[in-house]
Amino acid sequence: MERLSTWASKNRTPLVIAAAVLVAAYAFNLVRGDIAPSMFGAAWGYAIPLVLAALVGVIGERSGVVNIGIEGQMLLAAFAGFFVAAVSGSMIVGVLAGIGTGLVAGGFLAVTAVRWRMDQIIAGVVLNIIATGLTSFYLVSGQSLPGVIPNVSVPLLSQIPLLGEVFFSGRSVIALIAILAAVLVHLALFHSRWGLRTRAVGEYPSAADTAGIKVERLRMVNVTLAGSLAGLAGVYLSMDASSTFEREMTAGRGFLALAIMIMGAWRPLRAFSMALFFGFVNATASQLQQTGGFSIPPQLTATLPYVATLVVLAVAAGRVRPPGAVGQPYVKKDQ
Amino acid sequence: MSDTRTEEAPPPSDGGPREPEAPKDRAGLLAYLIGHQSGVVIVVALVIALLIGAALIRYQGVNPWYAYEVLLRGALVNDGALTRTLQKTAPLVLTGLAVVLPLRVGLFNIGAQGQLQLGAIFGAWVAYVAGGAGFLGAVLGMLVGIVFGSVVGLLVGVLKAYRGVHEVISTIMLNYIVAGVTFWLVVGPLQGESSRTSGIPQTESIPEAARLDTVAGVPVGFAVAVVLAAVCWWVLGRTTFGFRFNTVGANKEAARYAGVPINRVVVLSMLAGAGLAGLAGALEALGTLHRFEPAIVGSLGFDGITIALLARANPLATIPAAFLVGILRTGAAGLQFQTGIAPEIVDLLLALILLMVSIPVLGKWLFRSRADKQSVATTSWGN
Amino acid sequence: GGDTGSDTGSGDTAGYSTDDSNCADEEVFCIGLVTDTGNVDDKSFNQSAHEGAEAAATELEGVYKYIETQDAKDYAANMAQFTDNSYDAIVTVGFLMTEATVAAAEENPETKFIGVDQGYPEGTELTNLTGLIFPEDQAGYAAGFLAGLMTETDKLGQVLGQEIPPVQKFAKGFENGAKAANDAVSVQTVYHPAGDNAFNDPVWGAGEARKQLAQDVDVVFGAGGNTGNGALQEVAKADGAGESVYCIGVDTDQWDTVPQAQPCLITSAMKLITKGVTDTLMTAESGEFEGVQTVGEAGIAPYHDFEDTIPDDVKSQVEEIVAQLQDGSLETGVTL
Amino acid sequence: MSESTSRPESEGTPHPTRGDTSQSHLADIATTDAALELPPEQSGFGEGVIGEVLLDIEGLSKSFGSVHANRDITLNVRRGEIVALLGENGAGKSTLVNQIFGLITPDRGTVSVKGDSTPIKDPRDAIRRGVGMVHQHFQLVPVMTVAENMVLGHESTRAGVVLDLDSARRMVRELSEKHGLAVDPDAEVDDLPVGTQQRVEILKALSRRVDLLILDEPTAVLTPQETDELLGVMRELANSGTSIVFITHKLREVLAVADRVYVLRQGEVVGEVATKETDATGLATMMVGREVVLSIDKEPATPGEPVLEIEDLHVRDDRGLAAVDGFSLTVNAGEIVGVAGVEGNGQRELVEALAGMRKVVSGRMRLGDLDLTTANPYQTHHAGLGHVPEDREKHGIVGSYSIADNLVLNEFDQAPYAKSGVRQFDAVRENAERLREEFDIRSSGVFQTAGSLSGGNKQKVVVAREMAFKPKLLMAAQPTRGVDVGSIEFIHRRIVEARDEGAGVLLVSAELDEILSLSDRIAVVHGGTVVAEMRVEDADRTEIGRLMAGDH
Ligand SMILES: Nc1ncnc2c1ncn2[C@@H]1O[C@H](COP(=O)(O)OP(=O)(O)OP(=O)(O)O)[C@@H](O)[C@H]1O
Ligand SMILES: Nc1ncnc2c1ncn2[C@@H]1O[C@H](COP(=O)(O)OP(=O)(O)OP(=O)(O)O)[C@@H](O)[C@H]1O
Ligand SMILES: [Mg+2]
Ligand SMILES: [Mg+2]
Repeated sequence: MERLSTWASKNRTPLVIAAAVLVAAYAFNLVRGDIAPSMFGAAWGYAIPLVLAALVGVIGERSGVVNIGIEGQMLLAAFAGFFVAAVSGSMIVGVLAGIGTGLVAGGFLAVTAVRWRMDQIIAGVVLNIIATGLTSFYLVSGQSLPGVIPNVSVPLLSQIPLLGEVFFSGRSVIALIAILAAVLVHLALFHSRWGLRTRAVGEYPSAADTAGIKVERLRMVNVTLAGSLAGLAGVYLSMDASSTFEREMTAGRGFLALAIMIMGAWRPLRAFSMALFFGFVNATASQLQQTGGFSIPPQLTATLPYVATLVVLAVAAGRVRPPGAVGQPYVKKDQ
Repeated sequence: MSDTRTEEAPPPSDGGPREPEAPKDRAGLLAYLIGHQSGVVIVVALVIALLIGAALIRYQGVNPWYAYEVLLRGALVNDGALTRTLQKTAPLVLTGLAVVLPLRVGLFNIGAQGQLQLGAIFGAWVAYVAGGAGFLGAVLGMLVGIVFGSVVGLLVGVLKAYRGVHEVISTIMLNYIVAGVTFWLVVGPLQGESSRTSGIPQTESIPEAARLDTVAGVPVGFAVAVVLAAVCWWVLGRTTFGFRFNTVGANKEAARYAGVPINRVVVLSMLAGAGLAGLAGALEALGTLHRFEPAIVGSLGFDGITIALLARANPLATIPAAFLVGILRTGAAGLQFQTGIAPEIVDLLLALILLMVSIPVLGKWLFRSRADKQSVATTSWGN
Repeated sequence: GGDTGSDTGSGDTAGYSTDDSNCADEEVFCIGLVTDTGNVDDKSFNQSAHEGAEAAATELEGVYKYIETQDAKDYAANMAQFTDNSYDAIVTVGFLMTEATVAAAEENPETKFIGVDQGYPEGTELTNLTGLIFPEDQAGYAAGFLAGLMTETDKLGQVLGQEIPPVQKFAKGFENGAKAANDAVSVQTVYHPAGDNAFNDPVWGAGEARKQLAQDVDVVFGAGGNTGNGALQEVAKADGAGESVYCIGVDTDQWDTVPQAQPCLITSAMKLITKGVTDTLMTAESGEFEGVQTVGEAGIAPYHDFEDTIPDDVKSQVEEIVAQLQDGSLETGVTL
Repeated sequence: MSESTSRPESEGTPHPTRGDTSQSHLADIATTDAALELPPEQSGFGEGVIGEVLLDIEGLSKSFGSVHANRDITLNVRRGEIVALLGENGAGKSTLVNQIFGLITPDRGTVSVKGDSTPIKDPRDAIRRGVGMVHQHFQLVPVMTVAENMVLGHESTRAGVVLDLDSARRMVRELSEKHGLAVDPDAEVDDLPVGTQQRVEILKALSRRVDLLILDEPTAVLTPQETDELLGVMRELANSGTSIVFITHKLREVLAVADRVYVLRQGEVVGEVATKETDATGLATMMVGREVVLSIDKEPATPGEPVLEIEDLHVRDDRGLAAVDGFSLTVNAGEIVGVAGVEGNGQRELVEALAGMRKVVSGRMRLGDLDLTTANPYQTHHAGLGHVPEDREKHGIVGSYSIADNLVLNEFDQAPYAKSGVRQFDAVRENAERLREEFDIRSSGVFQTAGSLSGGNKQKVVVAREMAFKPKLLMAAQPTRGVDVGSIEFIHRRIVEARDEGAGVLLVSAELDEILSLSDRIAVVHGGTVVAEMRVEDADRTEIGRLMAGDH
């Protein structure tokens, strides 16, 4: 109980904001029950891959490694997942292949950027180009998935009005994993031994090193493992949200995820909310277009999410502090 | 303790002119190679990348040497090919610079895409309106391109310097915003009369007189780009203005201490970089498409990142880097025509080259020396 | 595309050759195709045109090759690859290449040019050029008419690619057709936000379709390359697909190109690009184009498995509408 | 092996007084054969026999490129012994101890700890063998709490994964009580004054089982009181069987606490001596290889016009709290005014405000004609303010720039270093060569990067730059922190010369000796304001110490 109250007092601002958002959401639902749930649903649908991808960014940067190759990791995984599923005739094999590819792509970043100390940005850019090139070069058309990723409803939780409907009812397994992943990464980062070490390594690697932590190893492990989440995001794109693989179908989501990671101040749950915010503004933009009655051209309403993001950042907390050592390879004293 | 460190030569300068390295008195070719380590590493990196590429091509059932020959012919040898390659190189040099300038201050500009697009549409439109004035119209078009590109950069810079908005976020967001706005403009207010009936999203075509042509096979745009790259190099390396840029990039706190107005430098670097991207857009409109259409931007902005990184943030080196990308992109079409290899192969080649050139351990393997700790340019990714 | 190696590398698998060394020869009919930054396996109009050209080449026992443009600034250069090799006919796909095609045709009077989806300005007088255009609005109208009759909720949705003329014509035709069939109907329309991936964002398309379904829409028209396909596939996965919710494809008969959409795909608003391209190529080989514009056919695709689901009176009403559109007695009311 | 074997209890035993205890302790080791058995693993101290050789280094060599940082070093440390390493900046002290801690891999030679001579792979390995180290630069994660920093690398967990911070807090409290080093386990390291951070570092090292404790210049950032506190802890640890390797530039400390001293010069051990057999002058001579003048002899000041006038200044710190709180002071031309005070009493904010790097809340500051309250660093510099900043790595130099560029860091756009915006490299080089010569900056040339210089030489670069333009007011913050005696002597001499040439000097230092020996006038600060001002002739060491501690 006491813990709860200290926790609440430490997190007052986010709690107040969350409460305000919830009240607004239910109010909106009350007024426009015809479109509110579907808009929130669309917002969440839009946010799912962004949440997963932003977590990849968070884990990487919290360990001190910039990952601008998320886009490429997702694309490779989307490709592998889709085609392996199509060829093997098994969805689960496809999903695993996608996640495995994410891991391999993460491993690529780990080896180049951490082990070889290649410039982290370059490593990410290389990953993106390779992904675009490989997936277009080896694309075969005319394949289709052998099945679908099942939708599930969580008992009890799905009964909650609005929230249950949006998050826990008839959502795909991957969507649930995304929620779980955000919560777990948050808990792990701030309440586990791994998290303490990871943050130390990303903030001040030489302090971690002198405390007996193997900086390079931990970074490599983290960057590689985070790749599995990018893999899942990719799988979601080609096997769940759509059932096809197309060239560059990630459509910049990996970069948006980075923006969301920064907006979320490198914190998993905050990034989660930012992805939702972004999704919601998107859903609003297309709803405006769809309902018509507005004379604003759709090209302009389409920019709404981006304008909103900039305005929010400019007005509110623009200044967020990144992990101290992000972007810098850790070079030991005698190397 | 003392002058024992005589052999510790200054690290490779990253662009600005520095004193030459202390001569080493080892004899012969080896000494030369070691003295020009970075050059050798790049050549070896290129060769390795092309060999891996050859394996990929082979795997497609095509003779790699034939493929490379076709690529090079299509980009350099065939009639007019070189001109086309230079034409493609021009905007790439500029988008490369658009990434390099902010990089020197520690900012990562991934918004060249949007900056270019806005410069292109207004450059094209102004050149059309002022087309009657002939070459003056072209000049005006270019200036307007610079101005509109800069406007985007100004926004990014101001948000960064005075509101702390991370430039990576703002440039990504602005890429989308500019894409939306230009598309609206080009199907709305700025759509060409003739395109209006067919509904094609493009502006009016720029009159002949206000287009940028080639002089003796060299596109005017290319000449402009090369001159600007040289100017950037000179300014960054030789002037007090450039010293301020570099200092902010190297140590912000020290720059503050030294009296450098950091916020202004941050804004200026974005402004200048974005202006060059805007100019690239205007050049494309004036010299290549002779109008604006959304496809004008292609992947020029993102290629700029590749080029800046290949060039290790050195303005002069953006020229060869862009030329390399230009060759690959120009030669790609002929490659598909002649050999049936999908043009995306050039993306793979590009990635391989960038990878090989940037692997610090390559230098280590080659020279058994300490890894090249000098990183390309450190972005203040976080700050 | 990944299949280029086999397509063009070893022509003998197809019914045509890719050996263009004899194109200057009278006997050998050589066809080239250039896309506007799309790929020939896009399950949409590039692919249709590509298949049309393949069919013609096979029929004529000729030569066929293609180039997928990577950069809008390369149109001329890519066409030059073919003209330099004395190709007889060149198909350019997409209205973005309109101007470049006219210019190339002027420069190469010996070569026949076919511009798919290209409407040339008044006064273009070239005998070696024809722009193949389609009455998309008619196809959209017929599909919309069907949708208007099928809907239970009186709510239709459209998930579209970029807001450009061919798409707009489909969309407006669809809306007018739907309203003609059922004046209670409301049509919810979303275009993909501008951007170079407007036709290539199946995930976005799927998301929009899902949202429309949640807002009671029961027939979704997906028109916008892979973006639209994404919408179709999403509807196909929805509860009640093919029973209470339906989808309608675009461009080609998507029953074949997007099999995943089959559970809900009652028809497609088609423009017969493949046939149009084959036919004009045959004309090009044998004689003169009929004019600087060639109007191709448009219509709706067969109902396939939904033959029985769709009530007979609906079918007959739609049939009648299609006939009226074809003989010109019915206007779609679409102006751009 | 029993509980009854007594170890000095911290509360009961008074801190050993410096000097005599250390002597007697050494005598203990030297003469007593009777081994003192220690309880194993108790409270982090190792088992073993006082006097046995614990650390044995043989033939250790390490070079970086062509720099021989360590050459054939042989030394040993016995259990319960405090051994000091002395040497100029760059002599190779840190390199040596970093090899013991596994941070640097030796080129040749062996390091054996407790008889185990297998190479030490990494810090984890070193820690496992009972080596603890306090590093020359803080190795604390700034955004984490004291407790988190303390357990980093050996966290206790619940159910194997969940971090158990409660037990971490408990451990911090226990340790801090035991050693009399007060710290708050929940404070964020970032918010702590440097002295406290150093305490955390020490406790962190002690939180593991430590047989050999390495302290690399731990006192450089400590106040005299804090230093004494630390020396006490060291003595106590040694008495209970921990061996200590202690690096410092302050001979007073060496003589006070160490049993033996190794002196390094240019990477080699040039001497080994028992402290009782030497004195400050002897040590300094061994280090530098020549006689060093440890006391400054200067003429009495001849103060002129006021150059700096500060009236009722108020400035906030980074957290927005009042740091400088009604500060008034005048510095005249031709005199050195020393600001004495415990660190964290607004000195940093005062200096930054004067330099134009921090906003002023209220008050007046004038430098000649310039109103400093609104001036930016560019203006203050050009009005004649030379500023040797406290944190040279952060503010003073650009590590990736050459020495030459660093020497014109705030003059680069002035003639002759630039003409109409174009830099004049010849002038820059000439200037650098002149200053390198004049200030004895040890480097391979003026184009060596400044980041690769040793600490003392970096400081000389900064001092050279700030004195070269003949400032009206030279403001030096902690100008000799972490600098070896030879360089200290040099820098002090230059400061006095600047005064004699008519500059006003504002010296901010936590080093009371430095203040006392350099200043003409002393202002003691506490709580952001001047609590006493006196001429140096009237100053009394204990009195100042009392004032600094807030007792007035
Ligand atoms: N150097 C390291 N860097 C990062 N993680 C490590 C390292 N060593 C071990 N780990 C991980 O930490 C966990 C615990 O390891 P270990 O038992 O060696 O440490 P510990 O018992 O906490 O440390 P100590 O023995 O110093 O108290 C293991 O799961 C291991 O995977
Ligand atoms: N990683 C490194 N790379 C290159 N040279 C180094 C490195 N570390 C130390 N050196 C050089 O080795 C020599 C010894 O440095 P070290 O840090 O051991 O000196 P020190 O005695 O600790 O000096 P100080 O009193 O300033 O701390 C110096 O010349 C230094 O410049
Ligand atoms: Mg040291
Ligand atoms: Mg253990």
